[in-house]
Amino acid sequence: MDVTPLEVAVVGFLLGGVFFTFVTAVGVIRLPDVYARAHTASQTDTLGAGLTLIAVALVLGLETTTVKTVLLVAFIFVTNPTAAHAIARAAHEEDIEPWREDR
Amino acid sequence: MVVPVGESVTLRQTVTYAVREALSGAGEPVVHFVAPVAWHDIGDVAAGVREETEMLLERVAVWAREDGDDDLVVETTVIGADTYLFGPDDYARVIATYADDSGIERVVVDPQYSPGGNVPILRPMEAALAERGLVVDEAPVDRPTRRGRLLRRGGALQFATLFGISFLFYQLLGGFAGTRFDVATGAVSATLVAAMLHRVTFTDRLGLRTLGRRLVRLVAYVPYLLYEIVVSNLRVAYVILHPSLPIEPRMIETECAVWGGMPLTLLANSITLTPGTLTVRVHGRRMMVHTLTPAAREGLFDGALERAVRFVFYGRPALAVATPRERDDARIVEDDDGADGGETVVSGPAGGDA
Amino acid sequence: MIAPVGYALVAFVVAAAVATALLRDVLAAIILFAAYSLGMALLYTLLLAPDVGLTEAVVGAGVTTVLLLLTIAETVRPTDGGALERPDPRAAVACGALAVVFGLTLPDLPAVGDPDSPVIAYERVTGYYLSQSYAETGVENTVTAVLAAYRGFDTFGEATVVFAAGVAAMVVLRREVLT
Amino acid sequence: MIVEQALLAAAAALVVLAAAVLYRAVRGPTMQDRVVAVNVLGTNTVVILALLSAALDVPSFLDIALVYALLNFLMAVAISKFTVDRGGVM
Repeated sequence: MDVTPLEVAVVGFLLGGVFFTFVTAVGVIRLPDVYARAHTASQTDTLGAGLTLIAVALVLGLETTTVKTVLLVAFIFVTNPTAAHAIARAAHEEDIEPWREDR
Repeated sequence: MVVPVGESVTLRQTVTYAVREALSGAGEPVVHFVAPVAWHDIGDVAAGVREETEMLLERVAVWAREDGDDDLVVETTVIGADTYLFGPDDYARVIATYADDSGIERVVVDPQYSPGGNVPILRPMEAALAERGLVVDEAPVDRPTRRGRLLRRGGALQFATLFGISFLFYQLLGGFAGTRFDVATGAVSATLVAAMLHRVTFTDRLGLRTLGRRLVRLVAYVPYLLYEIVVSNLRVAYVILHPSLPIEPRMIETECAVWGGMPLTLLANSITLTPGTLTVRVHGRRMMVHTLTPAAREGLFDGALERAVRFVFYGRPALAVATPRERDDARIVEDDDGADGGETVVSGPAGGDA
Repeated sequence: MIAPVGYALVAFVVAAAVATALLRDVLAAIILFAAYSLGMALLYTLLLAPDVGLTEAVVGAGVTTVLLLLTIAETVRPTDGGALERPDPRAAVACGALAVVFGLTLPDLPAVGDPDSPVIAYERVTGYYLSQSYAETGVENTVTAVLAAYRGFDTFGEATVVFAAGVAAMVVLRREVLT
Repeated sequence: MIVEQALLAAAAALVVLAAAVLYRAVRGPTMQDRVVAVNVLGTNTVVILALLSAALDVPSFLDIALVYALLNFLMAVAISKFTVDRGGVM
């Protein structure tokens, strides 16, 4: 079976994206407090989504719809950290103490 | 006449203009320079504000005597010290009260001085002054004001920009079909959006050239940010997947060396995007950042992101500012359990609208 | 290959729905309901009904969430007891039985794109609308033609109901603000 | 062909991961934890939609994905505003 370089790239990006989303899920479940969980929600998840969307853009090729994918990536990169900040700030305003490994 | 003064780049020119007007007018040449002082008695936040204001008034008086002749009478006063100044309206109120008490009807304002914030939703101080029956005279200063005034008043450029963005977005969703229906509905929607929001969307008064330069530098910034994101993401992934979960979370407080809404937003979001650090609160320039690992903390103390954001907004010269570590501006919040939740953030009267 | 995605989605939606029903804290239930709506919207989209999916996302995850949040802002959340509701056994049995009965009817539904499904098999009705709707109504989209022309009065009535509900909500809210 | 398989497999994996994240949404313990979980779920939904769009070759799914992305952000901000002081913000 022949595999083109494009297909290799797509599968690579997909694997990367799924890996980071996996890390996100593990982090959200495993980390000890809200702040730490918000880290994964804003960061690893953003990268995971970014990589997967790049794969999608590669599949779609050069079309106007691809612009939407790029827009989607840009949008996620702006809104995800903002949302995480809003959540973390809400937690801080509720006086939720950050978890410490020595307490 | 009354001249409200405050820190502004065109203050010197305003003083010159006011003095000239006072001398050329009929009657005794008197200029009252008043400096509204805000929040000077609220804890540590504004302890030095009163002294600073008085020094500013002294400086203004010296300038005025430089420009005027021996007949000129210069009065300087600190006003508003006994009340709570928040928006432009409050400033206008204390200035108008002072003018009434001294029997003055004319106010000369410095167009670059906008106390109480220049948020487009709030009325500018000039409008509030005029409403109180005073003759408001704007000092003709050069500097970027001319173009800025145009933008803030008419908002034509803002309107056009917002219209363009909305219209393009609409066409993009329609797949650039270019049918008459798409163009017409797109134009209507974009007009609605722009009409409602063009005063809100852009708060900075910018020239096209500054905007262009910033955009170019922003484009240069993005790859750097992406690189940082990928590298530190791998590090955090290692930490999360490690069986013993080796994290040492700490809250960090840092006074960052960037100014203004957009730069702070970009910095806060960049900090959140680079793994291991998460902006929790922003109060003015003071940021609370939650950090997951010691390595992430070190990165924050070295201030690479801060430098990059400064570069985007202020260009190459701004790179030279010292790092947070050298400025001694960053520290780990060590709140002990006792002290009522350990709330260490000093919040200003403006409330937590960071 | 599309099947695993569908099964996983169904499992997700069911889990979210059960959690929504069982959580004691209303706020938590609302948040879970938003998650449920997202899954449901995805499921609709997967079944090639993107318009329904879009509506579900906007109404279910967006509008409903905000309305419910506004509502509980005016009420009290339970603070005692555990995190989960203790369901009434009889109610649980009834729900389970209902789910089983509905589930049994599922296999009889035609598969997506099944050539023997009534919509496609009874050519005369479907075919009539497909071939004649444009000539008779001048509307390009057949679904829109059916909604807005063939059963236009019905749709008009529905729209009136929704409009009246919106106006009523605004009146109530306005009164609330004034008092 | 192999690309389609990969896209669908990735979508399936993401759905499974979403189901796992649901645990955090149910468990809590704080409201903010749940919002974090729902935020992750929303991002996942957007990505899954994009994947399906490419795999099934339905470009219009991308429009829905865009709307979801906007909605997800609004939802996270709205809920986290509400969890503070319960509606005191509005």
